[in-house]
Amino acid sequence: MSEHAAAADHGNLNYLNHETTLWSWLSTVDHKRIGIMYLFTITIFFIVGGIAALTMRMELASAGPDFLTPDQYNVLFTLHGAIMIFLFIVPGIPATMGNFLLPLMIGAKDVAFPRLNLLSYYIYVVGAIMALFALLNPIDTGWTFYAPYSTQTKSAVILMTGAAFVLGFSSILTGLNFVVTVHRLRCPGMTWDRLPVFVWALYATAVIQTLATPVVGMTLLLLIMERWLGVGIFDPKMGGDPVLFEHFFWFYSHPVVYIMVLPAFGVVGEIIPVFSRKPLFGYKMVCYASLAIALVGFLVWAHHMLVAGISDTSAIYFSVITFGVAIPTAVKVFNWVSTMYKGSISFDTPMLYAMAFIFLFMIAGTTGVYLATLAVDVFYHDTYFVVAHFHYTIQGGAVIGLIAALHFWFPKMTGKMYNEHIAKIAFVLVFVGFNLTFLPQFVLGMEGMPRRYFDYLPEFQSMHRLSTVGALVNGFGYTFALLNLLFAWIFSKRKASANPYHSLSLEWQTQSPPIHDNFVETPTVTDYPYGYGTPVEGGAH
Amino acid sequence: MSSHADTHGDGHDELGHILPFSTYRNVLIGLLVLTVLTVVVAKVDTFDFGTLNIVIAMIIASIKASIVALYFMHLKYEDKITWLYVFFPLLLLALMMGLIFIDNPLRRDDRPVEIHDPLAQQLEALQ
Amino acid sequence: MFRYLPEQASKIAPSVDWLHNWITDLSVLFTVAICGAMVYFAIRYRKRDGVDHETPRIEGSNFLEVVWTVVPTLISIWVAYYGIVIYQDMREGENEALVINAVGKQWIWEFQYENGKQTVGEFVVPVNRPVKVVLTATDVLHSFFVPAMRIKKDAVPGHYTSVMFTPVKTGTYHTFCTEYCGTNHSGMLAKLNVVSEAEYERWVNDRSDDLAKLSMTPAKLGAKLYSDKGCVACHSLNGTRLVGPSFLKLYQQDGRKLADGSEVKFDEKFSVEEYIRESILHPAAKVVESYPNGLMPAFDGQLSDGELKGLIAFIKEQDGSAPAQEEEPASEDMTAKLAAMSLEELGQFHYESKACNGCHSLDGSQIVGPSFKGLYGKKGELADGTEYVADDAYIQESIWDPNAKIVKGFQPNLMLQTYKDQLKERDIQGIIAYMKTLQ
Amino acid sequence: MNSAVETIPGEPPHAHHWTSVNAYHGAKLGMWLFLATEILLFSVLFTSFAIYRFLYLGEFHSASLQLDWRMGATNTAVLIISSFTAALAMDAAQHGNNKRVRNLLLFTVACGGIFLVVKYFEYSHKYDIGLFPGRTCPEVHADAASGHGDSHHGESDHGAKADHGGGHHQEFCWPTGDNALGLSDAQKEMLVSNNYKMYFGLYYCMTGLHALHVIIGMAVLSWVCLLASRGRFSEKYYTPVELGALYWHLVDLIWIYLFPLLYLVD
Repeated sequence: MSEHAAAADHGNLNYLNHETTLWSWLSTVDHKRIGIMYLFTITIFFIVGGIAALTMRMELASAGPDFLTPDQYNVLFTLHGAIMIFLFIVPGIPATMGNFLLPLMIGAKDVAFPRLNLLSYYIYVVGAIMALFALLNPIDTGWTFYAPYSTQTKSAVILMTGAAFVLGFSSILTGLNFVVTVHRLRCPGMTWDRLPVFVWALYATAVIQTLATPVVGMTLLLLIMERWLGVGIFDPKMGGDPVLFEHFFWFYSHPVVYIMVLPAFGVVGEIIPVFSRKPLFGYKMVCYASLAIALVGFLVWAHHMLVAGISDTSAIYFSVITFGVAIPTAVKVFNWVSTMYKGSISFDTPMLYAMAFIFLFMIAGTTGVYLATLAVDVFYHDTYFVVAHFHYTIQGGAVIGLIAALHFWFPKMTGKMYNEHIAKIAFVLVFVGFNLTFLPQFVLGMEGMPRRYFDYLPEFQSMHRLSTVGALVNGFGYTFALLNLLFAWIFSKRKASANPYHSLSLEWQTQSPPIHDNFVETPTVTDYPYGYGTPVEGGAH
Repeated sequence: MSSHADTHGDGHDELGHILPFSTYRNVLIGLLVLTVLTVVVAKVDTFDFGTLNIVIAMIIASIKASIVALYFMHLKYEDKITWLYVFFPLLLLALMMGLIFIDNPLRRDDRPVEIHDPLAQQLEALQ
Repeated sequence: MFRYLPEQASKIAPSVDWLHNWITDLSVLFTVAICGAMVYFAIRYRKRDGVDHETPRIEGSNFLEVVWTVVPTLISIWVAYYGIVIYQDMREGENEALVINAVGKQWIWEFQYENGKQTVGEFVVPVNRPVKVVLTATDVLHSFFVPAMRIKKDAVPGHYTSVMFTPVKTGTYHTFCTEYCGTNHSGMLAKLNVVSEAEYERWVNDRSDDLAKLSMTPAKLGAKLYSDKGCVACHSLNGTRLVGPSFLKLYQQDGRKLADGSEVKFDEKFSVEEYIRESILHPAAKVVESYPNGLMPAFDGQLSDGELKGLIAFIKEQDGSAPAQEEEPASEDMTAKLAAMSLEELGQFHYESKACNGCHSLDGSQIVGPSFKGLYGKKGELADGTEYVADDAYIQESIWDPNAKIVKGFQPNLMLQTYKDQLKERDIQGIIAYMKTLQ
Repeated sequence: MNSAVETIPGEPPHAHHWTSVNAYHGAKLGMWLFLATEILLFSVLFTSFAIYRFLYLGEFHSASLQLDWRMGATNTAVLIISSFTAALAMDAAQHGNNKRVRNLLLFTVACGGIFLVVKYFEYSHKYDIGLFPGRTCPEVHADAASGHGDSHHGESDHGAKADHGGGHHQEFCWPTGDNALGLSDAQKEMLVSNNYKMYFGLYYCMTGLHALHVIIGMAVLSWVCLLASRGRFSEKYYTPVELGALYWHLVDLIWIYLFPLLYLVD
């Protein structure tokens, strides 16, 4: 237990109410306020992306054109992909919870470069505005912008690729900021093996953000030059190679899925020990697994291209090395479940979401094995099996992780408690809706239905109808959960204590919501943040 | 990856390392000499090594680059983390190039089947 | 796990499915084990009556870490190894394979055989013989996917890729395009017919349609396309207005008033021939006043230059001098041939020659009219809300007098009213028999 | 900005969340990370250049003869000298000599200017003889004007005589609208006859992006030079000079690789 003085309560002066003018929010360099601003902005785009998804599901409910034309459908799935990835889930946990919690968890007053942190928020806002313009003049190339089609189509590709380029900078600067913060701003005693596992996950994510995003930035720039000046690098008529665009695109786009899911691993790694009152099982292995996933994540990108006409040698290499990423993920899951052994488990909403995460990620991980195995991927590539797999990893993983984090740290961020019953009902809706949406899509994939299809053969009809019903339940569940939190923050009168779940982690030792400078005076740390339970002889970590 | 010694403030509390003027001068001379060398190797025909040319040019360029990095940019006196974040991108560059080179050149050389169509001429005329 | 994978129609399919089912069993085992353990721990060690009981500070066990790193690694090696072996088996018998060229272009698959036979949207292969399809594309990325054969490969413009399979079962199999390629990506389907060796030889060497095309003048080719491509369904020859403008005296016009109020003049800068060519390839470009937009499919990329010239020559002929191109008076051998046909063949002949294929599809998808697939005996609702049963009388009435019963969701007076005198009693029976085969 | 950043000449800005020494090392680590992202930005271009040089050795060889290596060599020398003066500027800043820092940085920025001027001459010369990015798509089919460069890599000789119908084989088209840019016949002839594939597409991307980084570097150094002229730096505080110098050295580093790759190799 860090034995610095108990958090002297500053009356009710905290980061939220010590200045309340709009300008104080827009020009703040306080990492907590920037985190909150990110939270509200990305939630707007989560809703926009969700509406696009529901419209598509409505169209797909029955075979044959219903109320959309093929072009409108193509625009919708492009916007759903691009908005959800570039504007919601990539900033997702790192920009909101990461910004808010990283300095608190390592005992610092703020991130390394506070003004750079605000600059990256405003770069994100500029990128978001460009993306909103892309809503008006549609783009129909899919979020992957594959080369020959994206250089030939008449739709406004330059606008959305420009938006993604700008958003990439915001991601790079956030990653850079976090790396320097973790290296230089840890409070006395906070050595690397006393860092919370969420900070390890954020550090691994920041490394990927900083080093992978420039590659897609340049690739999108080349695509814009291709459309504008016709430099011909990806244009087959001029000797270019469209598969080379796929290589550069996936060099970033595979590590980006680890940017999305690693913070969620960190969140689950924080929640399970607190609600099991047990130390995180194999803390060191979980931390090193985060770094291993980040590093191996750079080696495996072309398993998205196993049937794209690449050489057999590279197909075999990428298929084998992809299993190398699956192992650390499996280790993490084993460690989380072992943490619950002999614990004293309470079923608050964050714990429910964390347990749901483990179940959903088991399905996500195991379906990934099908797509990594060469012979089976030849059948499953670009079918609905892939759509279901990546929704299980991104939505079942990162989004459930984000919502779990919002519920777990809600008292710390707002100083209030949300309504537990409504939160649990929303959880059930989300869980049932999500599975009802995407399990039928696994079946569609097995039956061989390709993805991005506006119209399909009648035999796929029943599964699509099920999936549409599930999508509605899922959408309703999310709105229910988010509204519950919003109303609790605005109207709830119940004051939350500084540490309602009796967590040992540093961010819970200061008052909630924390003061502007996070800690009255810089804490010193003597033990790692999972020292729950009474010591047993063989328990040395 | 994580060095336990890398606790807060890691030791040396004064600022950057100060180098004598002579180091800078020697590095400048070295760079100019190497530039001349690389031009000579490329342009004078006696040194034509065929495909080896590009390898030599890259080696010389890498020597120049490392001198600039080590002395002009004081990389020699930086801590381990900075070294790591210099070599990791170079590793990624090598990785990207290497894995694309085991794809593009080794692709299966499929050829379409030769068409022997008795009606070819007439159909061509109609087309 | 339950059987959802398509039928195993290629030699490699059983081994792909064997590995698939092995992975499924392992996945289910691990998921149930881990989630079961989680749920068991959750219930067994739940916080009872609101008070945290004492918990041991177990921080980890190196032995367990080693176990659950080594075990998944071994399983991964095993699965990856078989994945590669089966992948390489797909290329078995490459040197004596039958090679077919396939070109993906926006929204059709074009196949070309060694003897020059070309087909669109359908290709035939002999059973029990390795087939190698060499793929390329002319515009954007496409991907050639035959689920029943468990094969897929992208068609990359500017490069050749190839895919191999050995069909073991005769039949017709779906072929999809699985790499997003634009508006009609979901319509870029093709049919793979696996037939016996003899049947294949007969089909490949049957160049009757090419020969027919050669022996025709452009105008006759145009007339054939006029019915084959379904123009007859919307453009009449005798001036009556159907869905689209009539071809009668179209070529002789000097200008057209357009739907957006503008007027287009035909002169040497923009001749009527260019207008017709553009309206065939991109109908939405110049929609004539008071005619619906968006009904006529764009034939861009579906008609060769020669075919376009033929259609234009055919339309040029409709200057009112020659008698309206009625169905040629049934010459003797024609009626004899029709009489000799079985009812089903007669129905199919009319389906193709009377341009029913222009509006009524066979695979369930809706073009302009209801699909023939599964129509016979179907119960449904009419536009005016009353019920209908598609029995013989209903079909006969709908052919002779289409506007009598309009099905809900379809538009009246689109279908030709002139079938009453072209199709007699026996022809209707033939069409009904043909429909029965389409359940 | 509500974070307390008073600027006393020679004193590091007061930051409430970390000490000035920690701020110095943090800023340098942040800068090195940023240089890592720049290296990765250029790595996409270097990889594209490497793969296409391997595939179209002949075209790249004949195209690189078009470049004037003497201009490239002078540019390299200019950048090396400017890198030297930037390093001296940092050394002067470490000794707190603001005036010397200002002069050296002015010289460095001037060298950057010379580099851009030489670059301008190169670009305009290429423009005159018709080698510029963009598409000219003369109706002339590639076969009639297949490049005279002996492309011994088997891309131009196709197996199938009449391969599958239509524009599938490697038809060369350098399309920027027929005479949108007032192409003279000589320019069109130069473009079509030499099958340069995308050598000049890559050339302009790489040197163009590098020139943009030179401009950014000059802007950064001019701002630092402004601060130095106000005597802002001392032995205890010279971080901006170091960061500006680091960025300039990176720009020089990238040119050290670009020069042999584009100008010399044959």
